[in-house]
Amino acid sequence: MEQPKEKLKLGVYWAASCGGCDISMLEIGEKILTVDSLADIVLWPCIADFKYKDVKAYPDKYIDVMFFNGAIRNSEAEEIAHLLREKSKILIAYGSCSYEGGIPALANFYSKQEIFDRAYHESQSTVNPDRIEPKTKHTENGYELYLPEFWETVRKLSDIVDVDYFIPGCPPAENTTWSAIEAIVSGQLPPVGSIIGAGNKSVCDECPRERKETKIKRFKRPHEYVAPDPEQCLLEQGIICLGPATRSGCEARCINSGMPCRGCYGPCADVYDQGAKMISAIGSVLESEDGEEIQRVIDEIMDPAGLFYRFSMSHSYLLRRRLVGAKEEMK
Amino acid sequence: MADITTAEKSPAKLTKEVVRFEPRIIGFLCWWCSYAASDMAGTSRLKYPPNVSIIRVMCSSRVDPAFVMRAFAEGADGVLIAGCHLGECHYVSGNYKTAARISLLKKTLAQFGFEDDRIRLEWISAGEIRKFSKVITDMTEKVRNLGPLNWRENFEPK
Amino acid sequence: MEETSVKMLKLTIDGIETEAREGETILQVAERLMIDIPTLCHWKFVKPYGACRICTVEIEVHGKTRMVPSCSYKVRDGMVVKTRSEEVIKHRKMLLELMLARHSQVEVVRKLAHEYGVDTTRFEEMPSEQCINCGLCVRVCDEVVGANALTFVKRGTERYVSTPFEGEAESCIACGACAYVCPTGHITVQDIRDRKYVFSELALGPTTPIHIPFAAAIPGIPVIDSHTCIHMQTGGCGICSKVCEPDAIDYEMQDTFEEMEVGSIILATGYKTFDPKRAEQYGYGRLDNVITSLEFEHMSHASGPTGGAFVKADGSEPKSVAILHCIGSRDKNYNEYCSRVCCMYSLKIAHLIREKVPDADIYELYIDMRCPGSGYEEFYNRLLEEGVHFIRGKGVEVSQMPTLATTTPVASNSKLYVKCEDTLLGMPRELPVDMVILSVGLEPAADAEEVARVFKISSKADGFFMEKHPKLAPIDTLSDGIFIAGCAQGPKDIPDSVAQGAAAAAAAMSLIDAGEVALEPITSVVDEEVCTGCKTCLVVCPYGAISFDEEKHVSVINDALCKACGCCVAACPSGAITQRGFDDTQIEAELAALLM
Amino acid sequence: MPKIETAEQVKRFQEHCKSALDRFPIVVSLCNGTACCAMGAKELAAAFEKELAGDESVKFIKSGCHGFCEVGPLVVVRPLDVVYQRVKPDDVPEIVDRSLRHNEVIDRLLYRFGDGGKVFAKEGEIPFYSNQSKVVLALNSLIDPYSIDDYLAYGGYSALARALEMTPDAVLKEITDANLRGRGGGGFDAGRKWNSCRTAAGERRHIVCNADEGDPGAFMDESILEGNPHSVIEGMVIGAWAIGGDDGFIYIRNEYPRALKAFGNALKQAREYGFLGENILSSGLDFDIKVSRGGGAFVCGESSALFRSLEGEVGEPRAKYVHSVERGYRDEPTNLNNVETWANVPHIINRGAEWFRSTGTKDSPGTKVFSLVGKVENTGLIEVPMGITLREIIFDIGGGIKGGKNFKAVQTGGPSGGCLPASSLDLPVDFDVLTRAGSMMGSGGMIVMDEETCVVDVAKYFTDFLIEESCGKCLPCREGLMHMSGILHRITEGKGKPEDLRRLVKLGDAVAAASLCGLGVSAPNPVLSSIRYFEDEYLAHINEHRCPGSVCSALISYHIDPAMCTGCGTCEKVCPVDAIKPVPDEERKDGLLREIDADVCEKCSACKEVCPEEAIVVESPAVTTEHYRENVTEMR
Repeated sequence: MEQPKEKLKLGVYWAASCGGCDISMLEIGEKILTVDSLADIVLWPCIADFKYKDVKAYPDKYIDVMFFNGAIRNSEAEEIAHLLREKSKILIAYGSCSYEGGIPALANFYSKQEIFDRAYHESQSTVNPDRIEPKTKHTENGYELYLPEFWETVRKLSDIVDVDYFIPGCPPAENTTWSAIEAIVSGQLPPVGSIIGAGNKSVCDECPRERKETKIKRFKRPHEYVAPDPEQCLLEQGIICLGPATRSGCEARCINSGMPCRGCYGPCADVYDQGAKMISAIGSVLESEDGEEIQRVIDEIMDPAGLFYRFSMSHSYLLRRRLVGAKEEMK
Repeated sequence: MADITTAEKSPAKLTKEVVRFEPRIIGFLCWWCSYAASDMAGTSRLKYPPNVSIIRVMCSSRVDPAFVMRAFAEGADGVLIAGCHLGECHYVSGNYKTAARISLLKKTLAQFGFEDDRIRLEWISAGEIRKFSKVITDMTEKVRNLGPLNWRENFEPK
Repeated sequence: MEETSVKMLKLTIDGIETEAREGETILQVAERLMIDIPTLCHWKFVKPYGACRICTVEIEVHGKTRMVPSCSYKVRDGMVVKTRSEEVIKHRKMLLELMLARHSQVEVVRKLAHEYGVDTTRFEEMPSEQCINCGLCVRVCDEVVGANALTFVKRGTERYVSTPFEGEAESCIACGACAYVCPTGHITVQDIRDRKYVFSELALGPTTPIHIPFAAAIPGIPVIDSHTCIHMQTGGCGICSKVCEPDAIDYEMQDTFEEMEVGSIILATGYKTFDPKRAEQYGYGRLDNVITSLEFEHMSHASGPTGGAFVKADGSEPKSVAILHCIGSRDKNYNEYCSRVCCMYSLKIAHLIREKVPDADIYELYIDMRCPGSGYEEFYNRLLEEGVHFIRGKGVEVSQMPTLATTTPVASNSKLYVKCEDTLLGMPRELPVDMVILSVGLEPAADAEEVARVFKISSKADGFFMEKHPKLAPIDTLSDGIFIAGCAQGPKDIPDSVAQGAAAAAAAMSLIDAGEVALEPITSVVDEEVCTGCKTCLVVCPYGAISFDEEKHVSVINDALCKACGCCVAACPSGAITQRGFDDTQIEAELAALLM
Repeated sequence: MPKIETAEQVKRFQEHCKSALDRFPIVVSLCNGTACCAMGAKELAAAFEKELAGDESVKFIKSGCHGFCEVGPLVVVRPLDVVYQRVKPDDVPEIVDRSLRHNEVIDRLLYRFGDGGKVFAKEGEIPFYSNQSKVVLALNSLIDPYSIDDYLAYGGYSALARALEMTPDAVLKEITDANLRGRGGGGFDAGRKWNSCRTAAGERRHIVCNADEGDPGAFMDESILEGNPHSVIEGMVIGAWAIGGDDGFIYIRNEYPRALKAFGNALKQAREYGFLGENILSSGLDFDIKVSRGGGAFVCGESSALFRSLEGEVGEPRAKYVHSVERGYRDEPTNLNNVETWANVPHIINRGAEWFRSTGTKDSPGTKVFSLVGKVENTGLIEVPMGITLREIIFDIGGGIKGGKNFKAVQTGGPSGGCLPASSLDLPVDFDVLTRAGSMMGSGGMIVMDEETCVVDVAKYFTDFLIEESCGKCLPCREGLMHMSGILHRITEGKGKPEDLRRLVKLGDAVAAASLCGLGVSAPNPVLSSIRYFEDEYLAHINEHRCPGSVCSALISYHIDPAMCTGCGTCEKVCPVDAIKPVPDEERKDGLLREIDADVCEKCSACKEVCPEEAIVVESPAVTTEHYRENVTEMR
């Protein structure tokens, strides 16, 4: 890899994230050494202690490339997102959470209060007789303490700030990360707003299984996957695989492990709402020509929203579950 | 229609609670049957509420669930998809796909907190103009009773 | 059987030496020689029965003389037969005399007896019975028809022909064969259906199973109606094939289904008339002399059942006739539309009646007279001058007794009373007439729905086929290449039908002439860059318009096969397929615009 | 019971049965025929069974008809060989005690000829039996018809065993040589018939036994079926062997329930023993017999009608100018013989054609069974050699006319037969002679008429019977008979016209000549034969309005002979119409105590039957009471 004139300033940040993305950055293995030789790490809370003030102290556009992982769950993440946008030349949404909401965005099927109830009151491990809930502001011994505000809805990074590039995956595969880094380092970047590191087609493109054009009579639930035919398309075997509606780039790693694709790479190039597309695709491949039977097969699909929007809740048209009565509260 | 015009013309009435909610419904109609029925209903001077805005498709199977979601997200209060009767699809089997998709979509939308009546799948043949007007009227009333959806208010920060 | 194997026998009949095949009966040989032997229970298409014994002849074999029935006695070699010997005549006379005692009024018996000089009987006469127990009906029903609906009941002198358990025979196929063979007219075919028949011919359906479809049919070859042909119903009969010398009868011929590949189709499937039985108030089917306009046409026809004479059910000439318009039309209870043709044909009926019965009182009961068209109004005026009574008011009810207190009953029990409201006089009226003609409206053909389904075209609410556009494309349908013409599209008269038919033909021809069809450019297309070859679209396409390019590993859509339903577009999980004119962005733009 | 498979086994089994039978020192045979049953044989049997319960030395047989019906119930005790007649249940203990235990003959139960006449103890001595020669009926009193073992003990089925060892040709030759003629009426040569059937074209051949015995007063076939059913089965199986029959039928009229039961039982046993079924006696012959029950139509005795009935169709005859041997049942070759014919077959096989021809006449060899009924002393079932005269039958076997009256006529051949007068009494009875005399052999009915019978009435009776039984298919039979009957009725009512006789003859000739089947052809026989022999009687009816037999009610009147009347009043009590009144004292003349009012009298004859003094007289032509009263002396 060609040496840039000047060493790049690199940042990695995590918002509502599991930390997996940070680790995935290391998955590139010994290539991290190459990265190290090419770039200086100016922000990476996961591996070193950086203070807000340090970052705030950076001049604008100080950071050359900012890898932002995690969804925007609360006011802190939003604030940092704005901050990092200011300080970065290139802001990259890294991983499913920042790209499309990811697993945290499944919380959009609940309201804030439901989440609090569950976390602070209902869960078996919680003892909270005083029903204390986090508050954004607390005064203790005369000191005012502030906590970030917990948003009602989990958003993707691009909802908050302009994002230059997206790297999908939960977490992004080794080669996805590496090819993205290569593109950045080599300066051969596509137009702003593009997805880098991943393919332009769907997982099927990378999937070694064969599609025989058979129609599906019924769907199986996960506990029913008994030794599927290793050669045949999983969907054709009645196992709901999101591969057809999911962007390629992962090299079909789940499928190669015998598990169906769960769609972490998000929708394909020309699609916005991955879940809707999957609903459409699933509805197209049923064999039956009998209204009642169709209904019966559809009824066998459990939790379709969770299934089809596992990673893309924040990248959907509807974004979240309807807040019943929210209208009144807001007004 | 009279209601709306009256409401618009006399602002005084707006302040009163009696103003009726006029739902906005998107209707995806198959060109061969229900769209034809809507046409006939028109030439036959059949009355039905004006709340349904029609998008013509060649077949109900063209209706991508994304359109429905998009419609709701953009502010529709209800979505109607109408096609030929099962077994009578102009394109042989398109409406079976529609049936499966909309069924799965409804199930999904339920998880998103949608009332069942907001999305409706109907089989209306070209001759069934009475059924067409009945479905429109019925759906309008049902959605009216459900109240406005105002989807964006769910998440657009104030 | 080979001809050569048949043994030929020599015999003499009435002095004529002749030869006969072994197994032939004397009667058969005699018939060949034109020797008349009287028979009463014999018909050549049923087995010999030997009951009436009238055919008895005298034979001499090996010097022995015997009296045998010629219908069943087989010829023997060297036999000498005398068909009119003194002994034979004596026998026949005796038998005829016996018959006369019981069947004195039976024409066939009296005639035959008279031929033998027997005009009276010496035996005790009994009340004349019509049935001579010849058993022809029973045997025809058994041997020819195969229905076995008739049998003899009891025995001896009490013997008579009846149906099983004296009831309506379930196995009877109402072929009428028994009545046909009955030599005495004892058996008649009775119409037991609810519709009292005005003409026996109408009630019995199409004459005989073998008939020339209609006068001046081309080719003028008789056809067999498989629904009434006994052979096709029971496997019996087959008489026509036995008598047809050129051997032209072929029962094996089947209706065949021809499959044709065509580029365009004109549906001109016509209409059916409204069944006035649905409107019970008019008494059709219940009252004699209430007939439909079509039945009048039939009767009026020179080759019709009455030879063109206009008569009542009892054969007498009606002196007053009411023609009721709008039966089944312009009526919320039946069809709301106007059938368009009834006014004019009702006027024609009035005119025909005027010609046939110049002094008849003719009433036209109408709602509105609708006479647009070339010369139509003029015809209406002519009728006014011909003295037809026009009453503006729809006929309400036809009954045998007057129902209005103001009506003076006519001293004739065969009068029909037509009730109406004369809207010009502003009062209810009741017209005593001899005959009522119902001007029935037009309805979609009975199988219109089925036809619409087969051709994937739409029907209007009234059941007639729907045109693509009522004004701009009245002969097109929503399906390209399928045109409609005539009453299949809606009631219309002959000139309109002809015009529409010609237009449809021209439209079809223009398609043929062009030789190619312009498709609407709304087919779907695959973006090969995006397509990942998941093959979902291949499964959904009902036309097989999508194929898979193994080399490129992408799907390919054949434009000529694609019918542009857009199903694959919605199904494509990677969004690689778009439909021209209906792509996602276009539809979403529509959405956005509608929801603005 | 394992099946008997060879002729040798038949022989051994016969011996076994015989020895089983021989174990009983005493045999009591009770006639269980229809007539004896009617006279109390059932009660008698119960009494015997009760009395003999546990007694193993006595074999008690309820046999078929012994024949002497007149004096039933009959009991035969063997080896004492004594016939007891008119036995009552009360007599049973005495019979058991005296005759069975002590070998004594009970005199009072023996048959006596005439009042106080000669007493006969042994069967062979009784004239009724001694003048017969029993072949077909021989076993009737010896065996239990329900026991095939009994039949075997008397050599049963040895003819079958023998026949099956012969070739069918040889069997056929034996029958042909025997000149066995059909006993059903026509007297057609059985051998010839069998041969025609055997050679007729067709895939299957049927063997049918005609047991549709419909003649009034005839019970020959019934008695054979009831008394010895196995002989018929044996005959039919032999026939099947000779003809090549594939299956057999017996058409029994349903009015013969006892025959049906006996024959059904016999069929079952025969199948069990292997005389019916597959591979009979290892001969390769497969044959079985099905029973078809007739519905009671006389015409079904006619072969073509019988076949229609067998087929399940209405029993109506067909024009049969093709013989039934070629096209019978189901239009396939069928051999139809009657019961007696089949029963004769085993005897011919057993004893040979020569033996058979040694009885009877040259053209009609063998014996014939008759049912002798009517006004004869000894009515019953008899079997006599052909060629015997009517006189021998009526006077020697029959014991003459009842009550010492004069013989007038005998009707042979059933209702279609003819009336033969006294002048024909010496005719030898065989097929051809009777036919020539204007009657026929028929199946063997023989009705004897005395001087008090009116032949016109008899002719009318038979004609009416045939009208009832006519199927009505052909015109001459249906209409002709009716008009004949009409004329006869008129004659018996005294309204006859002189031309009636000629008309009857012409009509009769026409019916006979033109009718479709045998019923019609022979139907005018009673009328024609009676006119032939008794024209005077007809003329008496027509011209003098007199019924010589004093039978025709319109032509007779009942009166009381004052000379005989004792005035006991018995007649008065029985008169159903109160026509008999005491004569007022002042009107009594010549001792007339009672008087019958001829205007009221229904001529039922009840008074005549009860009058102990035989004072009731019948006058013909009829006279009024007044006329009789005034001329009573003169008339006497």
